[in-house]
Amino acid sequence: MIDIIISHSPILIVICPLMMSLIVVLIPNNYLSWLITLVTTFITFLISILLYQEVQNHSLISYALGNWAPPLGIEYVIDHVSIIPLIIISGIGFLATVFAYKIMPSEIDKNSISKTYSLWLLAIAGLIGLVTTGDAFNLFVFLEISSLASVALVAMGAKKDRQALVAAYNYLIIGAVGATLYVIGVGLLYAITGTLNMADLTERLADIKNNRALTAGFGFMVVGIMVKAAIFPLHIWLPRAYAYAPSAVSILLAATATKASLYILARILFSIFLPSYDLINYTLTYIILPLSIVAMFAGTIMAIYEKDIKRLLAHSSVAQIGYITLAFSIGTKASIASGFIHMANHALIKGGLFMAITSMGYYLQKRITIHSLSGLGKTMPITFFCFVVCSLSLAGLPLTAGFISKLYLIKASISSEGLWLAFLILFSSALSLIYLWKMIEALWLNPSHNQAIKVKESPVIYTSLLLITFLNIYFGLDASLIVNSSYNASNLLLGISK
Amino acid sequence: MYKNPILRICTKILFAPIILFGLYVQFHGDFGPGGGFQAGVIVASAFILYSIVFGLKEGKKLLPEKINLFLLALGALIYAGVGITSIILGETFLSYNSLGTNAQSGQHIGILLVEFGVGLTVSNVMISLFNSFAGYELDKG
Amino acid sequence: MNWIKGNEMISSAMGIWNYWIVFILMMIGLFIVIGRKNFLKKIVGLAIFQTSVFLLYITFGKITGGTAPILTGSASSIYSNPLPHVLILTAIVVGVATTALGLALVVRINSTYGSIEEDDISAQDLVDYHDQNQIFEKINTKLNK
Amino acid sequence: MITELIINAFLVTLMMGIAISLLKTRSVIFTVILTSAYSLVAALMFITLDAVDVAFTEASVGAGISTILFLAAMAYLPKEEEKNLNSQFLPALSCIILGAILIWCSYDLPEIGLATAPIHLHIVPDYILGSKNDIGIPNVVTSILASYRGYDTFGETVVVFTAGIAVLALLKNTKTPKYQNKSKFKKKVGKNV
Repeated sequence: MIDIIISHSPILIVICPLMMSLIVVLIPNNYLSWLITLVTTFITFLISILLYQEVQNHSLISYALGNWAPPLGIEYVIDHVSIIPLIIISGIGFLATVFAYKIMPSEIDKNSISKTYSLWLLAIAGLIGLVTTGDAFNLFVFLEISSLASVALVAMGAKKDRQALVAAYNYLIIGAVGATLYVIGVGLLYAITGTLNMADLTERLADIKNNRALTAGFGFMVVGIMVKAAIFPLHIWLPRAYAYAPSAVSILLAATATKASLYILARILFSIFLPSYDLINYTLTYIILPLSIVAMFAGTIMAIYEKDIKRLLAHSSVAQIGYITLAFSIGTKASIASGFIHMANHALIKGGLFMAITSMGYYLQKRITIHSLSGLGKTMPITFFCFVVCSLSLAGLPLTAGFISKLYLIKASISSEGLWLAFLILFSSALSLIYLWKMIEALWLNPSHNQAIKVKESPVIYTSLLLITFLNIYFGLDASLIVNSSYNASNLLLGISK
Repeated sequence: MYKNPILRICTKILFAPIILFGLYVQFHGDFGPGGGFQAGVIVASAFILYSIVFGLKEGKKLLPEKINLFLLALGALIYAGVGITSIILGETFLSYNSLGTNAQSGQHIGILLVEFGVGLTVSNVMISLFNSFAGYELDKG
Repeated sequence: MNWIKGNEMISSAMGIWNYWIVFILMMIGLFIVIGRKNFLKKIVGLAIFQTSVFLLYITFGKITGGTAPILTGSASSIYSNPLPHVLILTAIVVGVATTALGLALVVRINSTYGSIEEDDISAQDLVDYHDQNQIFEKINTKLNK
Repeated sequence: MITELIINAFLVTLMMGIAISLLKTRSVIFTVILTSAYSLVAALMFITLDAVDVAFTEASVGAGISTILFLAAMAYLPKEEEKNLNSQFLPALSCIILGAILIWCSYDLPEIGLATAPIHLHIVPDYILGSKNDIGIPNVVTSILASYRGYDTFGETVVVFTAGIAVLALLKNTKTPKYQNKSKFKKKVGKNV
């Protein structure tokens, strides 16, 4: 039995949440649907750990679906690169489901909770399918599954605030245009190479030199994925979508949705189009590098002036995505590894921050803004402690996970681009201290509005919060797990050239 | 609900042939144009025509929401079930060679089952889409 | 690559004018999505944009003198490429699913905002935003007293 | 050969006409009818391009179901679209630039109908042979759809399922704060700005 699971694990990790989402819809009892979602995400997380072991032994697992050899049929490819977002998505998915037990009923009306959990599982399954697939068109199908499910989840926030509907609408239209641009890119590449399998595409692209359709196809694919990964100029949908989504949903989306698209961007830039080297070099240095520098500063400055906490964290997500794309755009082995490191750490940091804010919002039963936060630090010590640790990790202070990713990023940028880039990175993370201090000061120093609320923090909520904070600290002290797997990934990606 | 008898009688007469044509398209997918998606839409159009002419309540009586939701999930489950059985029979996901006595009959069975699952899901999704849009005004909070 | 040139120089656009028509249709669809302010019109523009992309895929698959990819038993017949047809079958239903979700959102927006024009909706959101700020100003002044 | 060219040219001009008149109209009913007409003419175009399965799907799903959904949604929406006040220059410019990039890249695309284009040489012969011997089904499109790339169709079914569940969750028993701010917001703020 076990070896069936092991040998079929690349497909089981996608099928398990997909099939359970079909079953969860039919269950009328709300508690039972949450329980099944919890068990499913836990099994998915176990399979992803199993896959991690598999990848360590033989570095590439290829699973031909339908028993047809890869160029004919669809192929699932799990290697050092795709295992990192895979573990992030299933891990954070499990933690967010544990956290969502009390939060979901307070935000979504009773009789659509089982549908919400079904959409929740579909979003996780779509993201995992996005990461594991090795076929360019199958990637579009799973991109659609995850984005339709995320749009519906964001729109469920309309019970609290009607702006969730407009945010979901913008998310849908911009996402659909991005996905269609990606399809045009795949179509152009298919027209000149004749194949859809990514590995096959790389081989056949190698012997096509300065073909205009290749450049245009590359451009369309990258822009389509940049829309989905909310990279700077195309990130307009992200702040409102994460701000007005139900709080449990914004935890899941903030920590996982953009990571899958960033992985796809790395896959396109460094594995599919690696042969056309000058095209990649040009895009990286003249398009993605400046954009990510602007993203770092624009996201942080917008966050400083923001009053609504969830939108503030969404803007800071845009800045952190800027760090990841900056790491990719430097293009050396060390920098791509630091990109993957920050991808993992940012999921932990943003997941922790959103969880802390959500638990405060749950007790206040109000929209969390700077003003409504004042004085909560004293009444909710555990949540405040976790919030402080996660914000220190965001700013990148020592002994936290954020410090590790900033350290490797600065080391990589010094070794290749020189001091000016390292200075910019340090300056922008110093800027991010401003809005973090603004929140902590409001939490701790300001007098609280109504001393009346005696808040008894229920263990169900703060267990996963403590767990994610502990992970933040643990990976700050001993980051060997993340660093090694990121270096394996960047070696695999850039193994040939640099 | 149209009182006009001509419409009501024509719908009653037309209902069965549309479903029959839908099933023809469903199982004729191997030899000519057709398959799960088109058949599901045709079958759904029969139910939608019925609930347009006889009113949403009658349409809900014809196909209650509970059963509609169940069939919705059942179609996709049939598709996933075919995949899981091919895993249990030792091949990779969604490979039909081992389903039948020999490879070719296995492919035939697999394709027929899979197309039936797609037809079931697509038809029930289209019916539930129409019912949610048409019934939105009634139960708006 | 000799296959691009075909039998006569490609500079004569004879062989690819069909692409240009499809590209123009695509850009009209995209323009409706970006240019128009009505939320329903944006969804119509998206549908046009996606249908034109499907047309592009199918023009890739066409072989002059080829028939539909249904095997007729005779070895000599040329079949058009069936793979783009499979991809487009999937993409059409994805397009309809996106349209259905977009329409559901537009209906909900209309019932809560009273209109589906981008300007009216952002104006109402702005008014919401200021109301919220006034409430907090009042709380702060009460607190500082 | 000539008749095919004439039919093709007629259908293409018809689609162009529909697309441009869609730009012009402001009445919602006319827009919906034009959209379904566009899908139907696209289905006819697919037939001339030998894509019979796709034409069937586009006619039934594209022209059929989405028109029903548009009509059902239209019942709740205002019948007239607003006059567009702000300038259309920037969207038009970006679309023209994108169109120019596409036309620029079309020079390197294989000629239309060229039998030696790469997509006809790489995996398609194996599909046609395999569909005859391994699967034994005359309709190659169905054999690829269900067996060779069966996982795509499974993802496809799940996309349809997601849309069904999402619309059910959105439109069923929905209670949202109707007019959140009781402020003196005038209905047509855009008009007298």
